[in-house]
Amino acid sequence: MTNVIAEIKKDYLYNLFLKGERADGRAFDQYREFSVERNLISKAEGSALVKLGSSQVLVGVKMQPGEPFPDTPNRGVIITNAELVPLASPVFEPGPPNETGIELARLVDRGVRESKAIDLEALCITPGKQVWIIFIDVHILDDCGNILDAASIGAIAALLTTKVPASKFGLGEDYPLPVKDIPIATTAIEFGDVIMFDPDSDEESIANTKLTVLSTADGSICGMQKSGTGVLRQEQIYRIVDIACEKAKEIREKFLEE
Amino acid sequence: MTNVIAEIKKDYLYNLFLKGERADGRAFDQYREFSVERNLISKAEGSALVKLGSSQVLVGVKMQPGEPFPDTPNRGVIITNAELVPLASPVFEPGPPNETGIELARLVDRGVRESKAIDLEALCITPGKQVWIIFIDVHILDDCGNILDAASIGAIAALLTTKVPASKFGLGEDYPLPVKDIPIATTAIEFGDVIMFDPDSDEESIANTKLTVLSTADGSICGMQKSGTGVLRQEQIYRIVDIACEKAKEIREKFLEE
Amino acid sequence: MTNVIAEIKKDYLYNLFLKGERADGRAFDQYREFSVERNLISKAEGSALVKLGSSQVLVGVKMQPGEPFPDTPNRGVIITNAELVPLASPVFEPGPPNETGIELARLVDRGVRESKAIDLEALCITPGKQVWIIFIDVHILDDCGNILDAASIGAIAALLTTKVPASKFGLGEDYPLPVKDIPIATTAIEFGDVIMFDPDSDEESIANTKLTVLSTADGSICGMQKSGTGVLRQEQIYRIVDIACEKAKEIREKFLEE
Amino acid sequence: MKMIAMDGSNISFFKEGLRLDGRRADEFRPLKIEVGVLARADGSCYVEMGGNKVIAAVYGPREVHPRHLQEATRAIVRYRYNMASFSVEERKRPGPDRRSYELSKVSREALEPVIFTSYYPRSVIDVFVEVLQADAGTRTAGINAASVALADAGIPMKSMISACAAGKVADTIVLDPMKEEDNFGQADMPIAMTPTGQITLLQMDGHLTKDEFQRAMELAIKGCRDIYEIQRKSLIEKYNQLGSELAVVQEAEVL
Amino acid sequence: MKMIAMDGSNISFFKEGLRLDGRRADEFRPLKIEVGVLARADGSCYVEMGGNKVIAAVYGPREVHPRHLQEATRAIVRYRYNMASFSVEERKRPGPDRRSYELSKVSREALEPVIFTSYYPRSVIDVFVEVLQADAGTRTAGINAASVALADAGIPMKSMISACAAGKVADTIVLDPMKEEDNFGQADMPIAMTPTGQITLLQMDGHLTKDEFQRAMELAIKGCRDIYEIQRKSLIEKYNQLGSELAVVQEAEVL
Amino acid sequence: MKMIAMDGSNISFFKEGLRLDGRRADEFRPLKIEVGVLARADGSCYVEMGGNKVIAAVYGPREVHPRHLQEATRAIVRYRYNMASFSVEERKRPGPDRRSYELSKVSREALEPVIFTSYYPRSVIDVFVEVLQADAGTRTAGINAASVALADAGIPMKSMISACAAGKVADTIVLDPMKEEDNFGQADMPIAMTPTGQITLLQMDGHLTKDEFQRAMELAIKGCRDIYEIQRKSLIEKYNQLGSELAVVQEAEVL
Repeated sequence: MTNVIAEIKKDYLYNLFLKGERADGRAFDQYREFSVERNLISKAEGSALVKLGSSQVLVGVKMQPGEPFPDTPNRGVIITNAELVPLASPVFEPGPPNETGIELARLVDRGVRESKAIDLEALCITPGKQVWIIFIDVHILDDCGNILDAASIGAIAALLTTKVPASKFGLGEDYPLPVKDIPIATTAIEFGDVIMFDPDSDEESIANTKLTVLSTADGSICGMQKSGTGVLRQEQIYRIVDIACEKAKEIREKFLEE
Repeated sequence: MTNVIAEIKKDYLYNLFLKGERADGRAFDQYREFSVERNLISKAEGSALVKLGSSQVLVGVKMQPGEPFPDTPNRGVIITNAELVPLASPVFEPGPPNETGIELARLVDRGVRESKAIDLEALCITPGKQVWIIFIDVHILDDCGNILDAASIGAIAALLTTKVPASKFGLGEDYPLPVKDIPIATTAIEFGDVIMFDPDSDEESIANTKLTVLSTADGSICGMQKSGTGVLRQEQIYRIVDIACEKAKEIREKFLEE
Repeated sequence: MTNVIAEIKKDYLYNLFLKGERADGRAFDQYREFSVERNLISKAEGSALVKLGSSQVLVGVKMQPGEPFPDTPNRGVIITNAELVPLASPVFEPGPPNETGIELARLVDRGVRESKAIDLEALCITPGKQVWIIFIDVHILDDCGNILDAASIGAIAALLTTKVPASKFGLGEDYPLPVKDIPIATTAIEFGDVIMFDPDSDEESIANTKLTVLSTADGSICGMQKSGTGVLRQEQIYRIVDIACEKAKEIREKFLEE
Repeated sequence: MKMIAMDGSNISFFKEGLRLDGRRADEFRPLKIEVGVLARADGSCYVEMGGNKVIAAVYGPREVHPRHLQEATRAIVRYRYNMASFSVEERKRPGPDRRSYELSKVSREALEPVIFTSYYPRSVIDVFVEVLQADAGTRTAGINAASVALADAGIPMKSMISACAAGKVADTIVLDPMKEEDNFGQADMPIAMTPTGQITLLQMDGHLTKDEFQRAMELAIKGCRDIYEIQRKSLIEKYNQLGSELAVVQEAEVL
Repeated sequence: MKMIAMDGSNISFFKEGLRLDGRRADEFRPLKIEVGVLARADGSCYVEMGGNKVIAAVYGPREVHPRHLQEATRAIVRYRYNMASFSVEERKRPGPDRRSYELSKVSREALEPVIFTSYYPRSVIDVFVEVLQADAGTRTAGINAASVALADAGIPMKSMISACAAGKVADTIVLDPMKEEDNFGQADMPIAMTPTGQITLLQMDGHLTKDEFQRAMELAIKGCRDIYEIQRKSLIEKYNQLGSELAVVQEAEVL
Repeated sequence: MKMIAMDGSNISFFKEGLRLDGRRADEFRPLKIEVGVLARADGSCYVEMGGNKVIAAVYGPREVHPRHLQEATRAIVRYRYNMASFSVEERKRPGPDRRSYELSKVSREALEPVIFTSYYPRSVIDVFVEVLQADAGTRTAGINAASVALADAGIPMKSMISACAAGKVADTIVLDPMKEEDNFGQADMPIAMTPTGQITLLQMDGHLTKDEFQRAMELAIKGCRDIYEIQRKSLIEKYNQLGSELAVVQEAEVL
């Protein structure tokens, strides 16, 4: 039964796509309604709740002093974790992150890391001994599609509000976390040569291929990831990258730059 | 088949209860035969084997110096663990403690901790650096009902025989662990408005509701826990608490005070 | 079906054995073709690839400074691990080592340890503080029978090529790991009173009983392990031990002594 | 004004008869309940109680995996209490610890008595509670949210469950202890109950004389009754807005 | 009197021809066997051997979970060797480690040869051994207890299994090494066997010449034979008391 | 000659137009492919690429365990990327970490598009890749080996998959970065594709302008094409030697 319904839904959506339409009336490159609420969690050093259509992702940032990695003795450490808790979707299961959760966490992490958004050297307390550890914890609350973009935006939004809790640890006064760039993830799916951004869960369920592009404020690319068991042609990739950087700029300007 | 037998047993026991009787002839507030053997395990700093009817629980206490918790720099640390090993019952399974084992360990721990039975400040060696760690390990050997009371009594009995092994660690002479109170757990089940203490496994299997009361030497309550998927009325709870504190006094005087 | 084939194979092999023959024409005490390639893995401090018939086992040795065990403050530490990765056999499964893998690792470890092949006291850097840790990692690549002998030979071959990486850790110049003995494992199976060395996978699958003998250069025994659900008579054990020490000598001289 | 010294710090829990946050001894913290806050779940509820922020979701009745957990004559109920890493002062490692296993167990046992599990043999009703911010009282906040989420999911229930703790600080019995009172107080006693006074959860930590215990129980019961009214209102509001499905809630009231 | 120096400490293992605890080289430690010590288990046995205290329980034949472990033509045997945290000098973390996995495997393989597993297809016979106090020789003590517990559970067996170690200390072959001899000795060789001399367990650690090996084997075999008599007596006593079920044991003897 | 300073160390990536190991920017490292190197596996392949040494095995189509993973209409594909403990400079703890879970996922997704999974409903095709020595580019080496191993196992495929990375070092786009270039370079972009240019894997880390990205893509695609020829040759050689089974490979070419 489930499969029959899935097939019908697939046909329905595909026929719409052929007419250039999506089920909720959006253009192919249009994001769903979007909001970013900051600092909801006072126990966290920074936090942001992103709503993307019905999807909801809460990101909390905690900081504490700790040991640096031996090969980067004078740089702070970023640790990113994502919890795809079973509250958020009938397909999520309790237990340690599975490969979907790990991939999501690693992509969010890569966006922050590769864009050099955080000045890690400014987070050294005593070289080789003590640096700030930044924990970015992504908590998915409601998965109605494209939680990766929501998580990535939530992460940088939370970092932008983060105060380094120096006073709590007797390390001077609190100060804002030094953030130097605003990486944004934008994700498109491909289906029958249609490219579509910000897929909802129905759209995700029929597409075999997804491409996420992480881009920086200067319009460059700082990360990419194809996922799914489909293929992409070179020109499709170029097309997605072009739109992705544009979309990222819009999102950055609208939601993340003061 | 199993269910049929279970139903027959349930009916049989229930009919007995209505007549004010239990299968083994005990009164509703009467404990099974009881014994506490101490110091059976010479490798442990303290130990006690409790037999409660056919139930057998062995508790061992080990001590070693270790780091205090950061928020209690001058207090010893208690770590309580319970192993419901598959030797003890056909329904126990190998593997890390499940929620039943965790609940049991946490209740035993709470009895010791909340009664302030152990003078934790006397267990500080070097403030902020080194304190005594007390490991209370509950090993269930034969589960014929009410292992929680047996475990709780075993824990305090073992602690009462514990010698702090200072000489082993070059920290002076051994001395008895300073114990200041004797918390006792007493557990009752409720079934058809009958309240019954020290249930055996058959009685446990038919009751939906259980209430454990931990009480101290001064007749106060230092812990309570309802378990099971049934309900209790306020006056039932009061009744259980009254009898529980009385029973605890009897047990304390008979088995644990010299 | 599988069982039928297994039964036929069993009959076939057994009938051969009665005639004093093995499927591949070997004598009962004869090893399959054998090779030991050393230092294939330049990232490891020592390594050896052992091919025993179609079986392939790769052993890598890594070394790093670390803390000694409290009860042996001036001796290096050996840690042996075996990965029976699913690449090597249809019956191996991903996940932490199961009891077969653990037994194999512990036997390899025992061979090295009990023969006192490594001069652990020469591996002390600062007594009680820092010693060399030797990691012996056994990686099974192709299990066509008797991987234990291959692993054991690979381990000592890899150790014989190991350079202590002192310079990498600022501890002076690199030097060869001090190896004082060459323990060799030789394994026989028993089947219908036939004793057969170096069993291939078919032979292993029909035998209930296996005996591994670890012997040292002076012809003594430094370890033994019976495995499988069969039995051995005293004289069978004596016979295996006699041949095992002889075979070990041959292998040692041919492959491991320069 | 009473004083208590513990761990070298002097905390005054009362000032002119009022608590640190201005409450009277028998008051609970501001309580906000929002029904139906998640799209994927079959039922959901967000609860804020003082500094606590929790969200509950219900999925089911649905198929049980793994199958050997199935019960032939009733639905099983699962309850997962989970704290977000960032919900507490010092970051918590993700995943369940011993405390959360215990709280999941007693919370499940607090709700199961009112669920008509026999309606759905071989099924599971899954209740997930996420603590997004913790400030003492997360288990009771979670049960309150879960109870409303179950109603929101249309799970047939004999009644609501309402939960609240009483505590003892500076020898005074207080309702709904907050963090400071919980950390440095003398006792904490969370309960859960039906509107008709059947207790489904009872835990206690600390030190209470029998008399104090009875006073704490009375106070906690009163708290549960008041919380019940707010739960009820939140459901009626939600379903009046929608102009439908009210039946579910009313059925729950009657039974 | 011989001397041995190891790890900077001088230990004399012998004094006037006797060992540290007064035994001769070919004596085992005091052995006490109690049958049927647990109520829940189908069979059980408590063994004390010197400072070792172990208890074994047998459950089964019973259904196998998970089902894919079932064998169509025979019962599977499972064996779990487990040490209580407090059984050793330095507290052991609860749960199995690599050593206990290996001991469980070889112990299972020591018993399985005498169990008529084909009588119970698709079933499991579970053997659980808890080490309550350890003093060298826990695996052999566990096998001795398990073998009696199997008989107590009425599991059809071809024969008993008896286990004992021989060792080498100060170049002398000794029976049943205790802790000090095991820690600082030169070899340890536990075996298990049937009354008719079929070896079902054989392990060796240390250093033995071929000649020493044969002498150790002879000694260990003798130890097993003596232990067998004590196992047998403990079962007869138990079942004479009960005045029944002796048949089970006798059947075991005959086969 | 360009210079780049990072982490206090000055590395010159180019000397007279050539890279540290003497390659031109658009060259990949020496590539060696051996087919059918394992006896137990249904198909296997060993790949050396520069300092990388990886081995791939394929088992299947075979039965799926646990059964609930079965798909009614197709085979599932599993891919396990694993690093040997001794394959890297600092010993790696055995077992999967987060990185290897991610690489396993994207590698599986790189191969699955060309496998005719619908031929084998309810089955699994298992691909295991062991990294024996790592020197940047293990995921692409693994995919190249796995693709050949699938053909060697006779798994029907629409085409081969070839994989190669492009990178950016000292502002220059280079093919197939080695360890030093990967560690201290500015970007790394591994791709995998079919001989007809369908991209099945694309990942990128670092910093690339859109123009650089397109140049990197062109270069990586060229790399894949060249690697494909070597993969093809290795299979033909193997099956010419055997004088058989060539059909399998040819089928793969045609589809």
